[in-house]
Amino acid sequence: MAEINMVQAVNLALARALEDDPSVVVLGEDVGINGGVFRATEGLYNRFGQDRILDTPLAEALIAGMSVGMAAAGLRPVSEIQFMGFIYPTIDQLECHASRLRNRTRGRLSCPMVIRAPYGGGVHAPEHHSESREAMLAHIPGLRVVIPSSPSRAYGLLLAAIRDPDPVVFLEPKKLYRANAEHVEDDGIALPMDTGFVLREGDDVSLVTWGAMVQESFAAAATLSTRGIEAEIIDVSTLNPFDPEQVLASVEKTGRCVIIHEAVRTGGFGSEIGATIAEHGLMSLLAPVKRVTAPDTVVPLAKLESCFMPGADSIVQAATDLMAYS
Amino acid sequence: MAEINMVQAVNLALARALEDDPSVVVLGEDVGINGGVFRATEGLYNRFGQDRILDTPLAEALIAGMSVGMAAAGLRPVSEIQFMGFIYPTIDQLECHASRLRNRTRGRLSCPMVIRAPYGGGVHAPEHHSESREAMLAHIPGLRVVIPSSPSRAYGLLLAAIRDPDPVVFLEPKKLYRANAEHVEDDGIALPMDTGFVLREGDDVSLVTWGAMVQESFAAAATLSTRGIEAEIIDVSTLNPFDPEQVLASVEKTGRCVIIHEAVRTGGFGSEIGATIAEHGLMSLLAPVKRVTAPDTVVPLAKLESCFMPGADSIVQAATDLMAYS
Amino acid sequence: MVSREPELEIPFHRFIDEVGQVVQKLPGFATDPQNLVPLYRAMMLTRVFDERAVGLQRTGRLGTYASSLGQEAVGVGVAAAMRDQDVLLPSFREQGAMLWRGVSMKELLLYWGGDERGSDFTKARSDFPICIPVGTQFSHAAGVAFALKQQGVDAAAVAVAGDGATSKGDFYEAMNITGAWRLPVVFVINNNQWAISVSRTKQTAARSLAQKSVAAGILGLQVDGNDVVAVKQTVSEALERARHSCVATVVEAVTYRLTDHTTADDASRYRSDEEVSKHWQYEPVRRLRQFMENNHAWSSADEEALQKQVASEVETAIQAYLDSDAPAAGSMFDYLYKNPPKSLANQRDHIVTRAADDG
Amino acid sequence: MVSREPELEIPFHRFIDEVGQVVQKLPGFATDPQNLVPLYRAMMLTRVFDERAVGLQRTGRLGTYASSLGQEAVGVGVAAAMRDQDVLLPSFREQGAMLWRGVSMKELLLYWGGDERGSDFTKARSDFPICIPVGTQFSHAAGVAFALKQQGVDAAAVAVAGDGATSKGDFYEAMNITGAWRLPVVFVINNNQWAISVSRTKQTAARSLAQKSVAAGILGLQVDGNDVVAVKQTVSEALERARHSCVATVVEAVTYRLTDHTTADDASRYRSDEEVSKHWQYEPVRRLRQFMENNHAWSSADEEALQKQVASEVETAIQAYLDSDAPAAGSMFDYLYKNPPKSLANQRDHIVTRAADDG
Ligand SMILES: Cc1ncc(C[n+]2csc(CCOP(=O)(O)OP(=O)(O)O)c2C)c(N)n1
Ligand SMILES: Cc1ncc(C[n+]2csc(CCOP(=O)(O)OP(=O)(O)O)c2C)c(N)n1
Ligand SMILES: [Mg+2]
Ligand SMILES: [Mg+2]
Repeated sequence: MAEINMVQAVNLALARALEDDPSVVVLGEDVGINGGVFRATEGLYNRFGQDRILDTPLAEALIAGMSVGMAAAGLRPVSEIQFMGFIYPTIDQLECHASRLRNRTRGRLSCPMVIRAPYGGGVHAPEHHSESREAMLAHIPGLRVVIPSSPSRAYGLLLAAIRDPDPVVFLEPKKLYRANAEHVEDDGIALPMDTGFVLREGDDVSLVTWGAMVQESFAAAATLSTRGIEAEIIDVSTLNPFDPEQVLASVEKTGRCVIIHEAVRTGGFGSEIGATIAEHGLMSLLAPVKRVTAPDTVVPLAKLESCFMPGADSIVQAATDLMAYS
Repeated sequence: MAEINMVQAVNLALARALEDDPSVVVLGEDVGINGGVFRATEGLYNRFGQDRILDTPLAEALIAGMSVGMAAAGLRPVSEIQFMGFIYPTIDQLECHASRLRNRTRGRLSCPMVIRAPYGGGVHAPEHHSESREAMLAHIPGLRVVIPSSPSRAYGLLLAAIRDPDPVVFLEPKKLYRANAEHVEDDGIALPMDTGFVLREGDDVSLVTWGAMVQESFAAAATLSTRGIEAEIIDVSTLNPFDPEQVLASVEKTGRCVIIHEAVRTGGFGSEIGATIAEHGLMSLLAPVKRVTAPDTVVPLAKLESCFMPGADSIVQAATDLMAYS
Repeated sequence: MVSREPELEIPFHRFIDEVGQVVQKLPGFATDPQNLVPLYRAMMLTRVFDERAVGLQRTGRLGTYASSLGQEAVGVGVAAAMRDQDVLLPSFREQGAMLWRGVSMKELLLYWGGDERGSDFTKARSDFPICIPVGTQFSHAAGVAFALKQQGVDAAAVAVAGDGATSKGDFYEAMNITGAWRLPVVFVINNNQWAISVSRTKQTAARSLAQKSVAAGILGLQVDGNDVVAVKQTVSEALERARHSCVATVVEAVTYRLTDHTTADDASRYRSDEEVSKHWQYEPVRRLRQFMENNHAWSSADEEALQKQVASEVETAIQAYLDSDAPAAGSMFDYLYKNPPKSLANQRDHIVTRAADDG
Repeated sequence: MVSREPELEIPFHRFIDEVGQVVQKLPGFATDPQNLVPLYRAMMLTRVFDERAVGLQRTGRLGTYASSLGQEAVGVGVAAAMRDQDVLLPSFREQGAMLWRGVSMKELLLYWGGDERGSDFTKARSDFPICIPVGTQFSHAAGVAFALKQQGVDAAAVAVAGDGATSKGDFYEAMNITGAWRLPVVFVINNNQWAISVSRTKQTAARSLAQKSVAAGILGLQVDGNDVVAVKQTVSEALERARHSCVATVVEAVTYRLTDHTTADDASRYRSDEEVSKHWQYEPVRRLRQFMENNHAWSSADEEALQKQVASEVETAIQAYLDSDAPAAGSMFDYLYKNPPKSLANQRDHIVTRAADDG
């Protein structure tokens, strides 16, 4: 089988889920005959028909609210929000209903739904098309927030998300959509949520990250390695519920931690990781924790986007700084 | 002048702002003749009239979006969202417009607006009436998030918020609404935003908190003091932009830090503070940082609310634990 | 130059007027007035339950409570029009409908008393729980309706919300998709003229709330919300249309909130006693009783017996509520996720221990 | 039993038909066809600008761009109806309106080229910048209108958005308050029949988008969006009503998107060539030219001169855009807050240094 990129892997997982489970429906703006603006739903309309691949009116709050109703009534809706910049109207439903229906009814009703959205920068898109606000959603108990960082993890995690009996927001780093094609087996095997992936082992410094910054971290690790610094890379992957143990184990080994995210610094999810280390990993630290993030401002339009986004250069710098402590 | 509670202080600041500046208007659900469900706008309708004290239709997204338009066109809207649990539909406008209008137009248009909302638990209210999701809003660059913890700070900070040329979300801890009346001078003097207040000095441990947890921290400090432990209490007050220096200075002095908030733990704003210390205050630490927060679940209905909310007991415990390190 | 709203006629349905007179040929189910006794009984139960619940709140044994005094015909009429497999999505003022659907008084009390177990209905297990954020249940109804249609179930979703809820974008977005996708939904607007202190006329310039349906290309009509026969009949017809032709309807039930918004409200701050007194003339319970009496289907003795029976039923439920054990602290974690993460177990332990320490 | 939508008549305005024939007495401003030359010129400028902008995108010198091909009469007609002190709140496809209002081509190119300075309009300084999140500008318009009314300014707010935008709750919430509060707003719906790949008929079951106004008790009407005279006249009347009687109007301009949604779209995936070809017959530029020619107000020589002039104007603007200096890295911090916190200065330094290091 040919190598596929992340959009194709998402497509493959959707097709598999639709095939396996008749209660799965896909909905969103332009997901039908157009196949989604990123083509993540390409071909599904022809294959599964208009009763399962549903073009909605232009209304994000509705997409989320309808998903709640569908899910409570026995379907497994997988909806697409066209860009994370348009996800805000869904927060009301995610916070007030999707994440609470099981708890509110003591398990009588539940909400097995997935909201997918491309997020993050790096493709020179217009305003509101490059944000990374995953931390806002990761603060909602009852909701899962999952972010893949490669085609195969997109495939396996999306299957896990769709099969999970509770709501999942699945954020796809659009910078990786067409990068790094790889072989992905359509084996229907889900990957675990609620924990991350140790993608590279190393003894000197832990790079803790997710989404498109995994790629930058690998680039940084390569550079660092030429300087004799071996980085461990952890793809956090599920932000909520966050698995502190995995990060703490790595930091215990390396004694140094750089947290990297595309989101702006203040209140980004990196802060949760930093605080976790300050609480439970302090004694392992050989150096302060560092965060490499976007600055606390609005994502600039395309001309300055690259200045705004963190990159391998900053990660290398941060890790090198930490090595100065011993 | 008699002592007043926090609701009355909010009322006093609103009246003062309306009196001083004809461009100030107050809007929201039931803010008119009813004076707001907590009576924060009591008497304003009669005093300033129906052209400035505006009962809106029941539509929170509209309240935020209209405020953006009003503010851009020269008014200073101060709106009330009845409970923070109904603030989510405003996030779209706060994120996409209020926080960006100045930046987007390079200063041509701006957005001097305030959204007030009671938040937090402790009054045995129905579902959605007790949340603390300040961290979601504090992650939006361009927005200020300000939380008072006493009648006089409510008065001074609300004046600052209304006079500020940029948008402010002003969250009022409803547990303190009718607690702790004090003398508040109606002197029209604003208090500084963008930094916090050192409310109690102490050398042994820093209690970093805001909102209703300030009260719990004082109770904890009193108990700790009887045991020979002197706590410093910092009311962070402005969550975004957050002033790291003030917290770091305190931790440098005490070497120990307990962060306390009513919000659920994961991704709460306490994580930003913990991470800041892990980055810049590590060398001052004599003990790990501790967070005392609500657990990562939905605020339970009234019967279990007190089990959910953090209190002085947990703060005392955390601080005492930290004293064991030396 | 156009200078007025387009003309448009919104039907208004009423069968029994304020003094119990029939103003239009009665629908089949009402021709034998004996058939109305269950409706009357349910309205009376709702009224007594509301009264007692307010009393419990006033004495510190219940949380904030929203009475439906004066609006009993809406909830009861709507629920009586539904079939079991239809799905109800209520607001916080639909105890009349919920009780008819099989939710128990004890469950309602548990809920308002601050215990989530109150929403784990023993009956009506597919119905939605009480919805607090105004208007957010409309889009759930569209989703439920889609699922029912997709699954080939011959049923519809019924969302009930107030006049204030019609100002929320959710209402419009949900109406719109029921039109575009032809979904079996009935939107019941329980128009009690007030959204806390904001009157119906300040809420919108639309002459009726039913006409908001025009925005979505679905049907809209008004019904006298104090005439339970009209409510039941109108909603039945709307449900038929929904089930058989997938045509959605907005049913605006015109009624009046005879008491405070909730126990936390003081309506005398914003509306006159005269206004309220006037509306007591139209209230639904006395109206139906009048009609039944006029038609020799009801006597003072019947009334007395019913009052007694209802009072004792309510009393029993209250006692069961008051006797119920407190929820366990750990329960706040047990239904958050079906598959909870490990980290939550630690937090659970902590809370449970702390609660135990507190006694 | 009601089984159909309430009857309702939505007016449709048109003065000049597809072949340039007058179908109704022309409004005052159009009786001398010479007066239409500026409108024609503006439509032509918009068309040429769009074409060149798409070309720039295709050659990597501009970001994603949304052409208004076929819709030029809407933007131009709307803006031509406005007075200076009225406030325009455009979507992302209203370059026709923005150019008329005094926004420069260079500014538009800067914006679409990824430079915020493009929204710091030299003229039209009270107008809103381009709004990307669909429909979110409707409530801004209500707020602006309230401020204008409050301040006693004799002006109105004009929000323009697409057919897709009418499905967002924001539209309804904003319409509703303009009715309830009597706010001077004109909501222009630029109905180009498509919201990316979702057709107008899949977007809503409402027979017209104008009728959505009924939900709010405001006025609604349709206009031939390819007839610039009708657009200008209809919006003028709506603006009069808004300014003088504070009555808001929804003007649905019926037109057609003759090209892709944006340069990132491929419309052939979801609509047929035949459909597009058919709509070329109705397009607004040729129609107006035909009318002016029929009335001896326009000649081939005029056309040739105009084409030349427009091409050179656009070329000059493009050159100015391409020659403009890059924005400074630090500028991303300089307009976030009027009173920035100290912590931001450190972050600014870091970014500026990093950018300088990169070259
Ligand atoms: C989204 C939202 N905003 C505000 C509130 C607070 N609130 C509770 S009930 C209510 C008024 C509701 O009026 P209406 O829809 O007419 O229903 P009624 O209470 O009259 O039955 C308000 C503002 C809420 N629950 N939800
Ligand atoms: C709230 C929101 N959702 C989704 C998008 C992505 N998007 C951009 S334009 C568009 C379609 C808009 O259709 P319409 O309102 O008819 O305007 P048109 O593009 O046809 O001018 C969509 C879905 C967006 N910009 N904003
Ligand atoms: Mg009401
Ligand atoms: Mg369109």
